[in-house]
Amino acid sequence: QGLTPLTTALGWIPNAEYAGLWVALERGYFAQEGIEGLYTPGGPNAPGVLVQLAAGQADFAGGDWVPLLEARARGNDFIVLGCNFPTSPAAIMSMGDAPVLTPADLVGKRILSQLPADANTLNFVLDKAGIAGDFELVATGFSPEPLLAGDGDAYMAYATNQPITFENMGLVEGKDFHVTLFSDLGYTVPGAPIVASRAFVQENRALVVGYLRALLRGWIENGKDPAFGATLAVEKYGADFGLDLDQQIRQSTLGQPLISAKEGLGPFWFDPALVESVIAPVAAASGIEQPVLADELVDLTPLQEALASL
Amino acid sequence: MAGLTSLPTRLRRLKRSCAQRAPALIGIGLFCLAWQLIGSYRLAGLTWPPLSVVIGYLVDPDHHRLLTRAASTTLRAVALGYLIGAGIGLFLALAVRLFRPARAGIDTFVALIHVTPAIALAPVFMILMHRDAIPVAICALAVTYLIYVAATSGLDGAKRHHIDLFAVMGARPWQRFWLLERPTALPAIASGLKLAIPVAFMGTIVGEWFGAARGLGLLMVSGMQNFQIPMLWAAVLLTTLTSLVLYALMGLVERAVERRFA
Amino acid sequence: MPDIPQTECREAIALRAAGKAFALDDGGSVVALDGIDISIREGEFVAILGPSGCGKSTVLRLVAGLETATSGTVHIEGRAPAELAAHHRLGVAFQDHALLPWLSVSDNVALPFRVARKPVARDTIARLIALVGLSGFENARPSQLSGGMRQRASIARALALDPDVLLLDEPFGALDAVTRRHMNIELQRIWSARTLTTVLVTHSVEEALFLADRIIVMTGRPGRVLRDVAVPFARPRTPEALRTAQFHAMVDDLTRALEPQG
Amino acid sequence: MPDIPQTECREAIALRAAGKAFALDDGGSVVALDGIDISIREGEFVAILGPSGCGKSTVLRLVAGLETATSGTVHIEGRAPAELAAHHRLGVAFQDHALLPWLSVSDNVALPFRVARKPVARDTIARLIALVGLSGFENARPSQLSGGMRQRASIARALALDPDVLLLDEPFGALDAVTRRHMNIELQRIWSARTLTTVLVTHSVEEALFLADRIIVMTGRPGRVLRDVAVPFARPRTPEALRTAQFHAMVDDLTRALEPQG
Amino acid sequence: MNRLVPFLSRYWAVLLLVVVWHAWVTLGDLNSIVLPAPLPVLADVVTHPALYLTNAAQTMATALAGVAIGVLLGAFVAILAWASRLLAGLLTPLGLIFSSVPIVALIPILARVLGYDISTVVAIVAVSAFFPTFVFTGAGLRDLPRATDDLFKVLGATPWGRLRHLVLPATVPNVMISLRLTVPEGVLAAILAEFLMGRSGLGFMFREAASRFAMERALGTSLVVTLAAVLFFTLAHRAERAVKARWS
Ligand SMILES: Nc1ncnc2c1ncn2[C@@H]1O[C@H](COP(=O)(O)OP(=O)(O)OP(=O)(O)O)[C@@H](O)[C@H]1O
Ligand SMILES: Nc1ncnc2c1ncn2[C@@H]1O[C@H](COP(=O)(O)OP(=O)(O)OP(=O)(O)O)[C@@H](O)[C@H]1O
Ligand SMILES: Cc1ncc(C[n+]2csc(CCO)c2C)c(N)n1
Ligand SMILES: [Mg+2]
Ligand SMILES: [Mg+2]
Repeated sequence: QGLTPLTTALGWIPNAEYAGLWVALERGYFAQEGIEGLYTPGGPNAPGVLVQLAAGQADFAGGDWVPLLEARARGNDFIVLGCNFPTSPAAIMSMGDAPVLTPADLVGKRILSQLPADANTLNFVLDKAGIAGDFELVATGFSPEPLLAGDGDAYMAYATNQPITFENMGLVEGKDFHVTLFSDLGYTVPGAPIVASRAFVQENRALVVGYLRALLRGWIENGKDPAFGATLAVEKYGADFGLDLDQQIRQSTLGQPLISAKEGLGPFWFDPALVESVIAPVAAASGIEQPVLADELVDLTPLQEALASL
Repeated sequence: MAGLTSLPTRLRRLKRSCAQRAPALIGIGLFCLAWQLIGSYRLAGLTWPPLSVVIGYLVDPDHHRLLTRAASTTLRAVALGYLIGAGIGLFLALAVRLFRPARAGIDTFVALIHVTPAIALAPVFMILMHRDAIPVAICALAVTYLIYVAATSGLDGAKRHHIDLFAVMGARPWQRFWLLERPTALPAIASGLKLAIPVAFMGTIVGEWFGAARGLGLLMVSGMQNFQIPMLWAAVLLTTLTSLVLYALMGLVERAVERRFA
Repeated sequence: MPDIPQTECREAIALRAAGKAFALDDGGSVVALDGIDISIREGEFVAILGPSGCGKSTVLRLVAGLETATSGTVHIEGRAPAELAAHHRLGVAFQDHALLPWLSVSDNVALPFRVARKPVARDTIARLIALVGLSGFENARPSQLSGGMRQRASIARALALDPDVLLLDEPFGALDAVTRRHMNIELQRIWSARTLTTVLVTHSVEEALFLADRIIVMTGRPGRVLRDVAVPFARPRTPEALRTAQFHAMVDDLTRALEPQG
Repeated sequence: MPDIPQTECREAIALRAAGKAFALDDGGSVVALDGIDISIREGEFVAILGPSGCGKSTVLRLVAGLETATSGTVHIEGRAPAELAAHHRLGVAFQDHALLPWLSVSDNVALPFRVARKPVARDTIARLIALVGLSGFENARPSQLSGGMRQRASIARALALDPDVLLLDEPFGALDAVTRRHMNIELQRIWSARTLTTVLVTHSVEEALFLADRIIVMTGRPGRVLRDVAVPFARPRTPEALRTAQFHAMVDDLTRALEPQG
Repeated sequence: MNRLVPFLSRYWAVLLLVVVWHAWVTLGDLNSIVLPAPLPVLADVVTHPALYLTNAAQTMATALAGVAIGVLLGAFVAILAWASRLLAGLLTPLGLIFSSVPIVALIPILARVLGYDISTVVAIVAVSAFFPTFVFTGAGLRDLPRATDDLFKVLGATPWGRLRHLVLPATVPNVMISLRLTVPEGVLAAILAEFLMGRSGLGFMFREAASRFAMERALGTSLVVTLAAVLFFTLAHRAERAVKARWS
């Protein structure tokens, strides 16, 4: 009844990675803002979320930095309103007997990766640490097994995902294996930027603020009981994905602290200066010629408004 | 007399048909055993679970709702895509047979559509249709190609002396098609329809990865990403079993057609 | 027929300096026919004799419009042979029977009706099947027939639509003498009842003399017309006519003509 | 041959009360042969005559081990016919030539060598191809041959391995009289040079009398042995032998035997 | 002019598609990260010939190797299945299972056994080509001309002799159908495998380009893939026709 439908294109399957979204939907936080909260599930082969945004099929997208810059270079005036995981879950997993804990540990390692662009990230880490050295990138799939089997020395992972697989095998983090966040290696790029088109934000500012407020409330609520969002994912929003409750609770628990940066105004907030200091060099390495400027790319004012009104 | 012989004859037929099925059953049995052993001894790694674990997942009542919802969604998409694809494939094969100048162009076109990687077309699909229709569309594309190739090859298979016969009878192209080429092609088309069963499942599953709301393909993706290996293989096994049953049914059709037309 | 002045009769089939060469795989070619001139009047019955491989079937295929002459022309009623076929006025019994394996005998015989989109004359078909001695085998499929029975079925099919031009390529080759004689007599009866231009390829000099108005003898490769002999016997011809001295003399003469020239 | 006492010769082929019924699609059956007793001595040349469809080919197929009798027994040298075939001692020329379409004439004739895993005797093959008058067509494929040429190629193939038992099913049906006579004479020559048990199905009473030691006349369906006639002419037989009064009398007698019984 | 007619007769439908594509992009004002226009895609291909060629060569070689293995294996297994009912019972479900398991699920297993390299990609292509060949060759084997079958019985052919001289040649036309069916399929499987686990080849190139919205490059690789597959298809079709002429 008079709710404005707003669609979020998810970059991944509807699991506990979006615990706060489920809580917000379930508790009616969106409805309270006059918003009908809709979402489209993603997956490894689903069309990119930014494509959906460009095609007008979504209003918000859980994007990624380099594709976002590419999309902007192609005439899409997309902006970042905040980051779902200001501390990125991107991490590197290694085994207990050959831990990768510092940039120097990367040198000479065979690194299992699912994405070709990972090379740029690793190079940035080495450059920033001033280490001259090389590593070998080994293509791999969804399974962290090759790491276990010794096909590689380290595995590019999501801290909220593959480590749980190892835990479920009875391996103990910190002993049998290690998870090192990229932010701890100096690559402090905030993860999962929330993207929308500038025109949309300008025309619907109140709604955008309402959207962010609802989402923030969902995540804050989930922080009180990470099992809640996980249960919602398993039983309702991701019911057709056969999710495992224990694993999802663990994922929700691991993800929850990542929604805020170490020092910041609150959840989703990140330091725009990172755009020029960390994102720009990686973007340049990826072949993006346009200058990457924070005040063109980032507009945190709606987020600040939402945070202030909480 | 006929009434007296029919019962023993029927029994003999039954026995024979059981005897014919036996090797297939033994085959499946051996395969299951191999699956179990490779899984138990981790001969093929962690992503190959023992069969018993997969079956355990399948029979667990906690999973029934999930599995039936997924399977019925996938099956519906497979059925729809298969019918649409077979229809279009047969129609195109017929069309180029009756209007020969179109043959080369359609050949190239069908091959082109088929081989254009679905991943590249994902945005196009997304704009053209609802996400839940994408599995049907990709399934139909794959089936169309297969049936088109099988049917055109079959239609090309008429013997020269039969073609000559139709020429001297003054047959029109469509009569030659209907009375000669169609019966000649039926065995190949039947083979194509049989082979199209697993292809239709594959197409649908891949299509589901483009963001469908539910289906066996989603369970596979989800199982992979969360390392729920038993669920992954339960979805695969369910797909395979359904496909196997339908394949066997089409095999019967194929045999009947071969007996009748070869 | 011989007492009608020739000029009154229209020319039905005309081969003028017709030649045919077949391309071979290795790029070479075989000259099958060379400068064939044959003119057949409407209603005339012409038999072609000649050594195996001399091009008799090729002549028939040219007349049926199944091959095109590499030199010279072939016309039926002044037009291209294919036109006659298009009007379903051509009956052909091929050297190899060319029955459709998936149709029963009666459906094979009924095929020309279906192609001509005429109502299937069940009684005509039954009569033709009886004529060729296949009553009782109406529902048998070609694979269930003996060689001679297949050949007979294909003769019945050639006659089905009561054609104006009948081309018979050794139709009795697989028949025993008795069946053959019976069929010869039947064919004569059909032929006397109406104007039917017929070309018969045969190996039997007796048969040619018994049936034909005119006999063309061909030479071995490349095929040329060696002799063109009018048959002087009055019609209707009875089997007794086969025992006259004139008949025997002509048999001997033609047989000698068939001997390879030194 | 007739002057050798019968008891001294070993029996080569024996059909005892052999019967054959074929099952039809509709559940009924056709009795093709009924209580056939035929005994053929080693080296004997037997011709089979009979109306079209009487079961001559079926007798040959029983002897070749291609069908099993539904009643009675069939033996060659006291053993199952298949054993002879397994030792590559059987030569068969089928009524339909059964040439492999993808092989050239010479490769088709060489096939028995390959199958028997014997070195291909190039000169034997060349000799056989010349014998059947196909020199110059060694590299032609069956589709490039005339009907009679195909039949001749299949005769050459039947002779390739110099078999002990030769089964010929109307091998000369598509041949003109001259080629046929030439082949008859050649066959007689081959046959006189060695002990070769031969069964020939033919429609020509003259041919049977010219070639055979004994002629078996069969009745129409169901096939039974009607007459078993020894041929009294001394060997070697010349074409002149065909002109004696005794020959003509026997031709007439056998021809009458073939007439349908009233 | 007389070159144009055959060209048009073969490519009219494709040209039509390109025209529709172009019209859609320009009239529908589609965003280039959704779908670029055909011309820029073509331009990217022609201005980077070396890049495309080297990757295409690799993909095509992989695809051909895989298809060759798959077709040979498929025909071989079809013959085994034809020779023995037991083997048929064993192999048919096995082949079907392999063909019904999504490639993505197979990759970790194959990679475990074969390693994360080109041999796994080849194996995946082979798996995709195997089953259609198995089915079509099997159908051809059941359809041997009766007369020739009889011939081999009276020649006393051993099973091997029958296989070698009758069965193998007789199945060639059907193997050719399988080839037409599987060769484009093989290219697809190759790029899918490269997409999922490769470090080079057109599939990898596509993924790399698509992940950074270089849509001209991504669709350029698709275009090259498509051209390669159509080329293979056309060649296979020609071969099929030539074989058919030879075989009848
Ligand atoms: N399609 C073809 N390709 C090549 N050569 C051919 C073809 N058809 C026929 N020939 C050749 O043409 C010649 C004449 O063949 P045709 O079939 O007309 O002979 P025929 O007189 O009917 O012989 P027969 O009495 O044996 O049937 C033969 O030498 C044959 O080899
Ligand atoms: N496979 C079969 N199925 C059913 N009936 C058959 C089959 N083969 C032969 N027959 C029947 O058996 C009978 C004898 O056939 P066969 O071929 O032996 O005759 P034939 O004497 O060789 O005749 P022809 O001289 O015409 O070749 C025929 O009536 C035929 O219809
Ligand atoms: C939003 C989102 N995107 C991708 C993944 C999948 N993923 C899991 S681990 C990994 C490798 C990181 O280098 C990737 C891409 C996810 N789980 N969530
Ligand atoms: Mg001929
Ligand atoms: Mg016969």
